[in-house]
Amino acid sequence: MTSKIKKATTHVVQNESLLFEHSSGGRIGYSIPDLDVPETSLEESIGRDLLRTDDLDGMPELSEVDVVRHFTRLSSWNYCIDTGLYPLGSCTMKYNPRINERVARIDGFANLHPLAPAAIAQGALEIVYQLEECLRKITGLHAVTTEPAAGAQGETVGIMMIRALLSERGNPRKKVLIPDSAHGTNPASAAICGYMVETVPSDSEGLTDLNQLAVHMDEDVAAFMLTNPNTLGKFERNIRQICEIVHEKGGFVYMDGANMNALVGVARPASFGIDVMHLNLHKTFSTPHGGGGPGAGPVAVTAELEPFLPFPRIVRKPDGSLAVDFDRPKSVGRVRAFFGNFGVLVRALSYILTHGDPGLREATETAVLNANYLAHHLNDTYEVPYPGRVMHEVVFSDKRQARHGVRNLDISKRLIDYGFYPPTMSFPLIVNGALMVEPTETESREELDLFIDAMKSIDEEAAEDPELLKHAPHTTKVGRLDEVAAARKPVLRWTGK
Amino acid sequence: MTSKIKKATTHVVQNESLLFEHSSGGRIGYSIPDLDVPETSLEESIGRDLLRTDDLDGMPELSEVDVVRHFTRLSSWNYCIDTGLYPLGSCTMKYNPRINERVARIDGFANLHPLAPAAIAQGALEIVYQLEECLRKITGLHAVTTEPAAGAQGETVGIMMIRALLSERGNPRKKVLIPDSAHGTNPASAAICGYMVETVPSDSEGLTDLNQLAVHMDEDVAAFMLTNPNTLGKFERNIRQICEIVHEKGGFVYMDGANMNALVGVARPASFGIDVMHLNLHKTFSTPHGGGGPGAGPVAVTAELEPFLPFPRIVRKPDGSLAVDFDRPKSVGRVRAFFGNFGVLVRALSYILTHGDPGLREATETAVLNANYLAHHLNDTYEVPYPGRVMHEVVFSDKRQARHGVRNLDISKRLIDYGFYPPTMSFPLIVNGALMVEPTETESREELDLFIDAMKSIDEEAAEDPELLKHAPHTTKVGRLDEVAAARKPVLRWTGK
Amino acid sequence: MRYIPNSPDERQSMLASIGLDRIQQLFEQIPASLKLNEPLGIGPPMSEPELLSHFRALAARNHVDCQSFLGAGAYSHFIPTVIDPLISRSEFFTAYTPYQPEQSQGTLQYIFEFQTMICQLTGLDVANASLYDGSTAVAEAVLMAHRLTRRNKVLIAGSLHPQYREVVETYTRNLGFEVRYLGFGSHGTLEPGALGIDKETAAIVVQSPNFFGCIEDLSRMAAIAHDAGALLIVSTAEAMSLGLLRSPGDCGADIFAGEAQSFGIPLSFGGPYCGLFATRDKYVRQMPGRLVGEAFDSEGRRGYVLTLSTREQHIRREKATSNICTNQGLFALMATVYLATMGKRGVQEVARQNFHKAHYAASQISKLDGYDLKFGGRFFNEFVVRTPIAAAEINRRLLERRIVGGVSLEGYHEDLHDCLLVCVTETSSKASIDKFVSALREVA
Amino acid sequence: MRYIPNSPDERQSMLASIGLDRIQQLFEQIPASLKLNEPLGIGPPMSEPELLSHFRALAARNHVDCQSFLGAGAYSHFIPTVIDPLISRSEFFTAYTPYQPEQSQGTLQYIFEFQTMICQLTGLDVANASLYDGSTAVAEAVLMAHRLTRRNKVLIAGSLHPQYREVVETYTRNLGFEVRYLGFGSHGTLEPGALGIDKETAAIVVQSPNFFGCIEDLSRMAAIAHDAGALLIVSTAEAMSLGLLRSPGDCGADIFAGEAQSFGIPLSFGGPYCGLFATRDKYVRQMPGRLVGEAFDSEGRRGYVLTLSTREQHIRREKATSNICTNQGLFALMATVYLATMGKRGVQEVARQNFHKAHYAASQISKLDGYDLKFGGRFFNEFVVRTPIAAAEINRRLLERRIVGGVSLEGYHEDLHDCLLVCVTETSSKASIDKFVSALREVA
Ligand SMILES: Cc1ncc(COP(=O)(O)O)c(C=O)c1O
Ligand SMILES: Cc1ncc(COP(=O)(O)O)c(C=O)c1O
Repeated sequence: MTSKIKKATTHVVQNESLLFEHSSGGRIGYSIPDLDVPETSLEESIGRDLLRTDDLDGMPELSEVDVVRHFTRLSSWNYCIDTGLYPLGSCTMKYNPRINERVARIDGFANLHPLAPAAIAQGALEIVYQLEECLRKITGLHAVTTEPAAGAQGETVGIMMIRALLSERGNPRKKVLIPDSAHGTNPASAAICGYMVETVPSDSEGLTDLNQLAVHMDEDVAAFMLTNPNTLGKFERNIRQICEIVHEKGGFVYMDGANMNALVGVARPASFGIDVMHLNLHKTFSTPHGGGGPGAGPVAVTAELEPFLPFPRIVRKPDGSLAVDFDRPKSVGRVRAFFGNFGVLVRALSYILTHGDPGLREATETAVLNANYLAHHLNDTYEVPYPGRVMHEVVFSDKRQARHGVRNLDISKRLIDYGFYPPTMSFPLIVNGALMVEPTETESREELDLFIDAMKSIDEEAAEDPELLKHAPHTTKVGRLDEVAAARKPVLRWTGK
Repeated sequence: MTSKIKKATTHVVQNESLLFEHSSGGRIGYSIPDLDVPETSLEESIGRDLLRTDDLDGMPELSEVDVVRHFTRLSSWNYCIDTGLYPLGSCTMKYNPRINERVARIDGFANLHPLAPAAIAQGALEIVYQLEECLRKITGLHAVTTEPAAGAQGETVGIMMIRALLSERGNPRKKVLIPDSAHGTNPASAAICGYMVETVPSDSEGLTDLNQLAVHMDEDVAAFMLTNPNTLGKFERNIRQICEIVHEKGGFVYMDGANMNALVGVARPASFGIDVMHLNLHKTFSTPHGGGGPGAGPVAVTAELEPFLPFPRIVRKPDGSLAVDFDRPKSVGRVRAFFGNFGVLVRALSYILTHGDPGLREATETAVLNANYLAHHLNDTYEVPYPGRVMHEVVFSDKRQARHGVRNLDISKRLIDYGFYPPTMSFPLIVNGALMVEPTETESREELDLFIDAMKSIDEEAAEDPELLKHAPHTTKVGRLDEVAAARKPVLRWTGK
Repeated sequence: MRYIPNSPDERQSMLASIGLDRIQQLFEQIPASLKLNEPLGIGPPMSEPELLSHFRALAARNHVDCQSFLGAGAYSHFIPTVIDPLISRSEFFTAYTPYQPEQSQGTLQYIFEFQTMICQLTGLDVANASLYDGSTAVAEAVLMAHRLTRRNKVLIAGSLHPQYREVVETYTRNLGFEVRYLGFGSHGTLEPGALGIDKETAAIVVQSPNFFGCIEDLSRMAAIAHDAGALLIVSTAEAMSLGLLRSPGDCGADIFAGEAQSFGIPLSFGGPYCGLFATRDKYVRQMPGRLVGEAFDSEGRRGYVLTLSTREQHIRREKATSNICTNQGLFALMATVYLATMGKRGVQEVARQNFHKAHYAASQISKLDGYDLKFGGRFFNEFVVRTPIAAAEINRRLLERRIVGGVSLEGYHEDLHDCLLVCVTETSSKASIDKFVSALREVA
Repeated sequence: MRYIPNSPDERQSMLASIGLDRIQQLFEQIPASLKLNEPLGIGPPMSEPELLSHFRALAARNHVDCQSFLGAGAYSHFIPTVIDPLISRSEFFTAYTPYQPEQSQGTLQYIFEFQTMICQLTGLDVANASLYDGSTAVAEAVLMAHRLTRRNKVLIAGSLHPQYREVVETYTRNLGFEVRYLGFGSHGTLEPGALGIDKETAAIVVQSPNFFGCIEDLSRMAAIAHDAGALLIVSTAEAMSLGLLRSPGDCGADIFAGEAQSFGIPLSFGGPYCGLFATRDKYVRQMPGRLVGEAFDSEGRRGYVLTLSTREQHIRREKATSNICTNQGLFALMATVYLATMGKRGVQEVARQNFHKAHYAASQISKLDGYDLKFGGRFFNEFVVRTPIAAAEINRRLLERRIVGGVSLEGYHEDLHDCLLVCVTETSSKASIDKFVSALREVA
């Protein structure tokens, strides 16, 4: 069965139950100095009514050894970038440089309190300031805030700023237009800002349909949210006209910059005519995804929108030192506590300075090359619903394999047996049975060729033995899990029952 | 087949070829500043004849990503302490505390040059001095050197010191006596010191046979090398008489301290009457084994032997500062460059100070408890050639399973399918088909019970399905490798052919 | 570029294999007029050693060696050494959101464990996989209360962390909410008297210990809220207090929205931290953020999956319960490893030591001429000190002695210009507390 | 004790399960008179935070921030950041010697890769899995030459690292060896003239670059040795020189015994380092130390195993080729990751930079009044400077300027009291070299 599989095999791994199932009364994993001050009576100064009486029932009791083994064993069940190609489209799963981890752990950063006086936090303020400078140069826009904690929050901030400006002009307007190919956070973010969402269909090429846009665009529309390159990996070559259409009606263009890995050093969004955009530092700038986060979603804006940026802002004083500025009368306000995900900012700056001008451009060019290499060598085997050159990613569909009753989910699960993590399947929604593949620049040719071979071999299996795919994966610790049953009667915590 | 197996299962892992098979011309993984000084002509100042002309043929060319993936993938094929019980007898595979790793990496230790003037290396000298103090207290002996790089070198140093003292008395003598149960390094070390080795048989209990010892002990014997507890996990309760017998004839007793995990805080070897011993910091004191090393084999001696310790010595000056003393006229000399495996010494001191008096004793008691727990619950199933209480380890044999043609090797390989690393099999040589099991104190009862269940279940399999065991393991990336063929035509390096 | 495996030659031959000869051809999709024809202006690449010195020089300008008594939403606690090596295993930190359960069981299981422990600590039924931070968690809680009650008014304790308050304002401003603030009395806590709660009120938002370190009477607030058909949202910025104080759930809270930084997460100038969110079972389908649930495969083997995702943006889009996608996964792991390592007894011991050290410091300070405690209320590890001269000036003088005194409250609240918010945790030895106290005497 | 999983209760019930009620009963095997009835006297346990401060305080007394030009067997080179996270994977550092190949393929494969790269660098056929360090490697080489030739005399270059020389003396003293030292001439290298080699000579031992940094003419020495039926043993303490200089194997060496510290291994006050040992195929069965070889399973899958172990102590006992058991495994991995990361081009570039920086420094220093180069010979990154006043005094004055000048050779060699052994690697910037040079001027 696994004969065709070159890249992976199986090996013995440990089972491991839940922390709570290991727990045993009296085990100790911590070590702190003994209390060295006179005690105060808890009853008197806090009072029984406010004190905990459950003895933290259910919390585990484990030794340090138990803990180290527990998480080491759990880790052995995960696939990660260091394992191999992680081709999740739209997620830009590139190598996470170790030097960035080292830098972020330097005491002077890791142990700095966010409310430390500016006088003793100049180094940290410099990081934020220098990074915002770099991102200004990369986007070409006028100003940047690094406060937002992730892309979705960046979207929220951007749309809030548009709303604030429009409100100042007298009318916040009602709607935000979004292409049918957009990521789910776009409409969700617009809604949080109090807008209704209207969907603009894409044209046959998968690009924004200018006529459709013109039809939907009116004085009720606050903004058009566009991803460029879009979620099909296509560059919206009419972006200038798009901006004109929107601007003509007094609206603004928000660019979702999740796909900036296709543009850094090659084109600056400012030149497209857009008004505001976010970047995902955890994608384009290689900060670790951490199994779900943290990220950072800096927002870049035109001069017109600059006064509405969230506070605080880091500003350079005449004497050259940096200060924290809260006096921002037009600001949309604060969007999270302190200074955003600072540790992520440190890593992103480290990434940018390591690359420099030539490196950033080289990364972009290679990312686009790798995506087109996969697109080219797989398009005889897999349907490409929107053919033609792509930028950093390519979207296939399961149309041909579906004839055998094999869907994108089955292909994805089978890829696991071949030693890969599957592509993105959940979107774009305009592609039925989508397989959205983004290799990034940090993949070797061998790895890409192995992926091509695997995909071709799976296509053959789809014809020869569809059942094999429908029950894949066959080599993992657990097989396909029944997600329907899990959602019907959700068990979301351990209860010991 | 694996139905009975609770602890482990199989999961997909990556294959990975050799570095050289990945290498591709022009790949770059390094990053250093450009040369910033004027160049000098190589031809002129070194000359063609002394310059390399092969362009480092065969050395790999890889990117940082290739390297990170390569070693991460390799690591996924290893079993380690953090995976689970690692019951190698005589190896004391205990948990390696993370705090020790952190401490050893502090700049002030990691970046200190061994020839830095003592004035700016006081902290490092303190580490060596404090550790030697601790080991003096633990052994009860008069002086300690931390120079030796591992146990075997400790043995060499110890025997050399005995030889030096005897030579000073006029006759270095000819022989060293060693029990038939001794570890291979004992005879090998004696030989390096120019001694002939004579083996002393053990008695029916697996202890040193006093009569036999008396017979072999004469004026030609320089030393008797004894492991206590011995390699059967038994305490040599006649150790005092043993020392008397040897001393009476003017010989010395060398104690191999590899098994000190059974004694720390419970008994001091000095009180046994021994003259010199080594400790394995990478066993008793938890410094990581590192897949083969490094270790450290400090040697402790009586006052009589002290003048013969290797140089340099770290000495406290009247002003309280520490100095390096080379003026040791009677010293056996230098046994390695600089100050031994300093980084290992830092970790061992960290371990000792973390435990303190009560912790060290508690560790010993628990190690002995765990060994006896295994011995008790398995001795109905596996032959114990030398029955009775044990200290920190227990030696079983495959006698009963051998009836079905199943040997210790087969049992060991099958343990791998059960999610364990196998016990020591190579010695003691006096046990045919030995399975030498040392759990250490850092194992939980669950883990020990799983091992007991696995051993019992394997015993059943031996009767029901011996072939299953003879072809084990069945769950690993590679099966049993043909070691005979490998040794017949050894391939010890990659050549690209 | 060492992060790009393929050599220039390999890239050239890949180009050839797809019928091109210049990389530029790939970018013909982009109209020439939109392309950048000059360098970005960031400069040349920095080699690894140069980069390290650059950042070390910057770090040296952050004086983390001063003795600090800052809290106010970011707390200095001992961090067990085992955490970093474990979360630094690349299987954890270089993995994505666990979309494919068969290849992500490690991540899924620890999230399930995290959810469980947050439930145990908060006394609530269900917790999510994390939100951005404590402040956005409170904002999400307010939006959720609105969805559940269809009411537009929220009563927010004036003693909620000012930055959390600002974030709630930002998030509610555009949604037609009426936000009213509740004052605090001489005990620094809510005066249950005239809250002005009514049938329009979606929720009362209380923080405990509150921004001034004072412990609120949550049960009382719960009763008041529930009487009016409103929800009680409880927040805490100092999660360590959960080791000692009656849990929000036990007090009747409907939603808990807090910050987990105290659980093994480095100060790191304010982030990344880890937002906590927990509620009652009956409200689960209105919860924001990811949830992990138990599931089984066809052979009955237990595993974990992302579940109830029909609440989320990638499926429900503009009708989603939140727009959050990327959360704080790795920092939820940090908190999980912290709680596993400290365990039941460790969390209790740390909470106990915080209480005793803070009370020792408070009593020593209140013995000083000119200093006293601003509020009579009950507190955990943080308290407000009234200073003889402007608090800002006290801080300035303390800093000359390399002590970071506390947060000066002027700016946060008018009429608190002579107040210092002081935090004392288990990391302050008696010696350093005594040193602080005598420094306060000297600078007065 | 947090490293002991079982709680006191669990231990008690385990005791009960084996029919005991007191832990002391387990120790009845030990005669009472031999037992310790008091505490060891090391003191109470230190908590993790206390321990960290203890070691930080000690580390602070090592002034590693001084600018240093020390070499002499331990070299300061850039260490790529990727090394530590990789060797810190517990699968590597908490594993034992790979006795069970099916569970140790990770370790076995990297050792095979290490052996291969050491062969490539040294130009020899076979390399082992490491020895303790460079000094013991040379001692093992001498013993091996004795086994191969059955001769008892060794000629050792006087320019061999003095500490290596001392170790060889220690190891040969008891085996009836005759050790003779060869002087060095005005070029700091061996004078091939009257070596006094004869039919009793087992080997000539030469280090290149030698202790003074001078490059020896190895081919010449090989010819002389081989003419007399002796072996040539070549050592180097500065393995980086292999990136630039003709390989020992290429020059005719029979055994290479060196030190790998330069390949990514921290200075760490002298250890752990990594001893290198390589030789010709025909001598493999007399080699000391572990060897890893290729092997196949019944399905033809390739793997690696420990092989030719009949040479080793655990099988051959007193007849073994060496008594070594534990070696420097993890540090061989460090060197392997270093060489993989730097690669062919990186090693060449670093070697090149060492050469140019050292020669720049040498030429600047020799321009100073009162200073000149002691030896005319060719060198790599280390050279001997004749100082206007006692070298020790120069060092003392440099230290006041926070510069660690170099190794004063008085003590090592009479008549070298006014000599400083200076090492300049790629880690010294031009600015720091210039600063050093002007400091030398000032202190003269
Ligand atoms: C196109 C696109 N937009 C927005 C987002 C949301 O970014 P984040 O997950 O950082 O909130 C994503 C991330 O998945 C995305 O792919
Ligand atoms: C009993 C005994 N003696 C000596 C040694 C040798 O110690 P090392 O491997 O540190 O040289 C060992 C280690 O295997 C041993 O088990």
